[in-house]
Amino acid sequence: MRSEAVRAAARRLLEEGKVVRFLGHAPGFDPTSPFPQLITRAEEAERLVLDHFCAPNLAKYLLDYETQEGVTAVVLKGCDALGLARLLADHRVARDRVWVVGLPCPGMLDRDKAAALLPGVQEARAEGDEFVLTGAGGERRVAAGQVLLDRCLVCAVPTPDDADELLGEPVPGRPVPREEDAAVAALEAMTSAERKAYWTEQFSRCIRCMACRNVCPACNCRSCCFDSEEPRWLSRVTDGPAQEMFHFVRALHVAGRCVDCHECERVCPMDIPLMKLNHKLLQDVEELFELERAFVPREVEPLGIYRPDDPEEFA
Amino acid sequence: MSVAEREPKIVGFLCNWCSYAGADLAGTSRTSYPTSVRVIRVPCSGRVNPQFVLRAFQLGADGVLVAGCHPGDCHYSTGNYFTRRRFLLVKRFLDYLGIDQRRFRLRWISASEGPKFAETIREMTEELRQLGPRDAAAVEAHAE
Amino acid sequence: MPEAARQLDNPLVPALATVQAVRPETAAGDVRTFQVTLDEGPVFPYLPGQCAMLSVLGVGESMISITSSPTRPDFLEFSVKNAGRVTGALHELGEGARIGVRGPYGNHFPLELLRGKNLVFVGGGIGLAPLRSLISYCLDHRADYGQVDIVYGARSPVDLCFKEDLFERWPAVENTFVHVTVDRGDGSWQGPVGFVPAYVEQVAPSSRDAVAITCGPPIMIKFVLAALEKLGFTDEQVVTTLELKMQCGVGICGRCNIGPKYVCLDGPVFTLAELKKLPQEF
Amino acid sequence: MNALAVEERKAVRLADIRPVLERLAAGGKLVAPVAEAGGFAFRRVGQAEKVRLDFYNTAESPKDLFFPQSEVLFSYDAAGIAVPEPAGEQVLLGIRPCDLAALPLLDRVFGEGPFRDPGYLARRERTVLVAVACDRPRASCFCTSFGLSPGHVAGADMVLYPDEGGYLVRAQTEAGEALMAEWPGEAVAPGEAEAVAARYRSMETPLGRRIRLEGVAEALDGMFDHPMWEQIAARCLSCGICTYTCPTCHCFQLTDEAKGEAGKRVRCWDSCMFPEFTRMAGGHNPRPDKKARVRQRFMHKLNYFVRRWEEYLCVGCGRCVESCPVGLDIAYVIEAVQGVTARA
Repeated sequence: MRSEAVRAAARRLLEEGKVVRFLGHAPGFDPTSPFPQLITRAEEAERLVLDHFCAPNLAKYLLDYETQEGVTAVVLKGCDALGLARLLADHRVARDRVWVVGLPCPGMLDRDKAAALLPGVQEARAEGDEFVLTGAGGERRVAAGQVLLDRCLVCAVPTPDDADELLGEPVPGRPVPREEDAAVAALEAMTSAERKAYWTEQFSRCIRCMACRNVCPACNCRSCCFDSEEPRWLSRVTDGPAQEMFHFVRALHVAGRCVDCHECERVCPMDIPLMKLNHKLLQDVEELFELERAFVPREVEPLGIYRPDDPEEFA
Repeated sequence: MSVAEREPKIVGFLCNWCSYAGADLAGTSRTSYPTSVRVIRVPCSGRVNPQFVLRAFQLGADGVLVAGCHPGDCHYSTGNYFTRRRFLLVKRFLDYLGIDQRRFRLRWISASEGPKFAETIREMTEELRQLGPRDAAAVEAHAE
Repeated sequence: MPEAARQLDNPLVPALATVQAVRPETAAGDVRTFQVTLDEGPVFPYLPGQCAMLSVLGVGESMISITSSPTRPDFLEFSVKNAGRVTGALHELGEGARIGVRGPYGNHFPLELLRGKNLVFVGGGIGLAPLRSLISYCLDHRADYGQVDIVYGARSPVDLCFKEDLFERWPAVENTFVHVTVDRGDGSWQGPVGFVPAYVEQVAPSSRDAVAITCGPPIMIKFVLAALEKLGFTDEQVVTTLELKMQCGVGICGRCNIGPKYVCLDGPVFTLAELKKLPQEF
Repeated sequence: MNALAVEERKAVRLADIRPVLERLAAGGKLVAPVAEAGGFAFRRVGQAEKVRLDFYNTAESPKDLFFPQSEVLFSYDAAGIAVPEPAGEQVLLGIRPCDLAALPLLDRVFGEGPFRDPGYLARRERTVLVAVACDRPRASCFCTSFGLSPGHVAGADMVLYPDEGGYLVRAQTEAGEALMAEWPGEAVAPGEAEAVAARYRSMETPLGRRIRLEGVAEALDGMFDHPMWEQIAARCLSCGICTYTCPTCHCFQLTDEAKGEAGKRVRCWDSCMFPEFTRMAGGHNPRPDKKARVRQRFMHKLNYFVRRWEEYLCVGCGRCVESCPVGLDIAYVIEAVQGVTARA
């Protein structure tokens, strides 16, 4: 898709000495599973790719270089850029130490969906509102809606607004009704006992691998309460109350700070619908505190301020 | 002991300046209230991180009370406004996860409101007794 | 499939034990020695250098070196520095307290290598604890060894451990010399002041027919090894013990390996020659 | 023990496997693959219709059935210590060749070292293993690199071979034969059963992904300080997906859960990928960065374990490859090692 463009950008930036390292994507064991790739020399640029399977958000890797010299270039999609904005707002990354190579993103494909539509899929190209999948099983033309990641179906900010350079023309957002609000509403329509049963079942699958936390741009604390030995907030025991505590507290810790990037849900190996937790909190923050839905981190966090006339429900 | 007879356990996070003094007043004025509450004194209700509440539930509390000065009366001027914001979310989120909202309360109790403290504990205890243990199966397993 | 598992005891389950006595070891109060007996049966057989897992039930376990000597088999002694969750909880315990013990774990000091040799012990801080087991053992078999030099240091006089041994018991044994230093003195300290590595060079024990055994904080060990090398000790003549985080004690849980060697199984005692063959990851 | 060769064991053909599944499920001891949000998982099943034999490899390996993620080692109170009763019997249906090959590796760890784990051994002993020959390998699979194959079923009590729209079922042990005793189905001649088994043994994984393992452990002896680790680790998220989904990883933590005077000690999975895994009480951490931790994981699997047990601690199931959110792929690491030796 934009592989040549990203290689050219990496070569140029590294040759000119504008940056000392470049974070992009490289082909994985199969082309639908690229991995994050760090390069430091212009001649390594050949390794990079940028295609419709480059879903991983590279923003959080910037924390690995916070104490190292030099500017880091990073390839960011619109959603990834929100992650960077989060890190900037939290003062974890300095803007002048990052060079953002922005990708106006036409949407990333869900490799499971793609593989279900065309077993052995190796490549995808966009044609209008469709994607053409090719692979060992031949070629198949599918509607974008069938194969994009869920998050891309409702993406409002496909183009990073804070990029130092863009790989292509800006892409407009998709004005799609917010299906996740409906998902939250469906849960709210259940009885309390049904919700309890629903979440107990979901959380029971959790293996506590911490991938959701580790990939989350809002979970950027230098040390995390879940790792603390003294006091020990949470042991590794995976019984019901511990799972509930883990997911409740993690969601609450990013309440008002979640950038809606869906990375937690993408990385979860057990497919726990984590965004249903985050979306509930996003909605409540907006309704309770009369805030507009924001797609970039706010200057002051919703839970870092108050209004004397906030709703009074406690007597 | 059967589940029905079990005295509910409430963990109460009380702010040092108002609610703890209120609880103290209830004691010194010999107002009687159930012995179901275990009090943890905090400098301000704003100190109460939601994870304290969840940790209490995880360790087997049937109900959690957070109590602080009335909005506008905070010893630190504004701490309890933050508390209110935070727990508006927590309250809804508890419900969203299917944890009965009646198991959690945030109350504004001033130093002079000893009777209100006693009444809060009475009310909560009664309600929790009717609700039964948070997770009956888990309680039984623990009792074994 | 291996034979019937039913009859096996789980080695991860500790035996109950009782604290018979607690002795504050340092004037600073951060090290205590616990004298322990098992509730059922006699103390398990062990050799100097081995460790055991101590449990404070409800808090957790910690691997502690055995500081008593197998030549005195009535009880086990553990000297514990208050450094974390479990050791902090141990410090809260008094006489009669119930704890759990499992072990012994790890290898032991190479007694065959030491027999007939002059011995140079170099210890720092709580690092004297495992050495104390070996020193007591050797002094209880005094005829088997040549001259014994014990070089020991602590940060300050209030941090000195095992003062009764250092100043009364050990110097009273024939051909046994104790040299004590502190990093910083205080008003009452009359002895030498200086770091252990420099003091070892000053004491200058002969490397002829000698083996040096050292234990202490990693940074001290590093410089002591250099000092010993200057004094002519070869890598085979230097023995040290390592400490890494351990949970199982039986080479499975995955924490304490240095390359393919597990400190809890193949260690904690290594000669310098053995250590140099391992990846430098400890 | 009646030591019949596998060739002489009973084999039958089942055109319809449902009645057998129903019988097993009714016994209350059946663990089998079921469909869950986004994938498959081994779960205890009460209703036969939930069993999905058309599954592809589960997100989690079945090691949890033998080495549970959280296992109470003992409970204690004022009276003393009590060890829980050993586990009851179970029938694990649907275990794949890769996961089956992982069990002997865990047997070594938990049963053949200085430490013998009675809980693990009891669960192993009381589990009847009904393997299914693998007719749905995924793109990430590379079991053939480890000398396995979709038909490598050593260690199973009984094997289901998908064949001719139904199953050819073959007992491999006495326990398997006992379980099969009352099953319907027409008996199959030994030669026919062996032919089907041989066909599966010779199958390749779909991408034909085959990694050369010769010399990898030896090469790694000298690669502890190789710059390769820095490169590989740069993309690691420090999460535990790879180790938790792995059928062979077995690191654990012991943790105490106290409630007043009583409590329990629980053994929980832990992961060498977590930063605090080796951090000591005083703060010293011998594996302080991603490089050290990533290196530990791969060195353990490809070198340290080989040095101790003369086998690789990997069976090519592909789970870590499939689930790693950033494509940190053990096969890629093996190829990188081979690349280094080729250049040298």
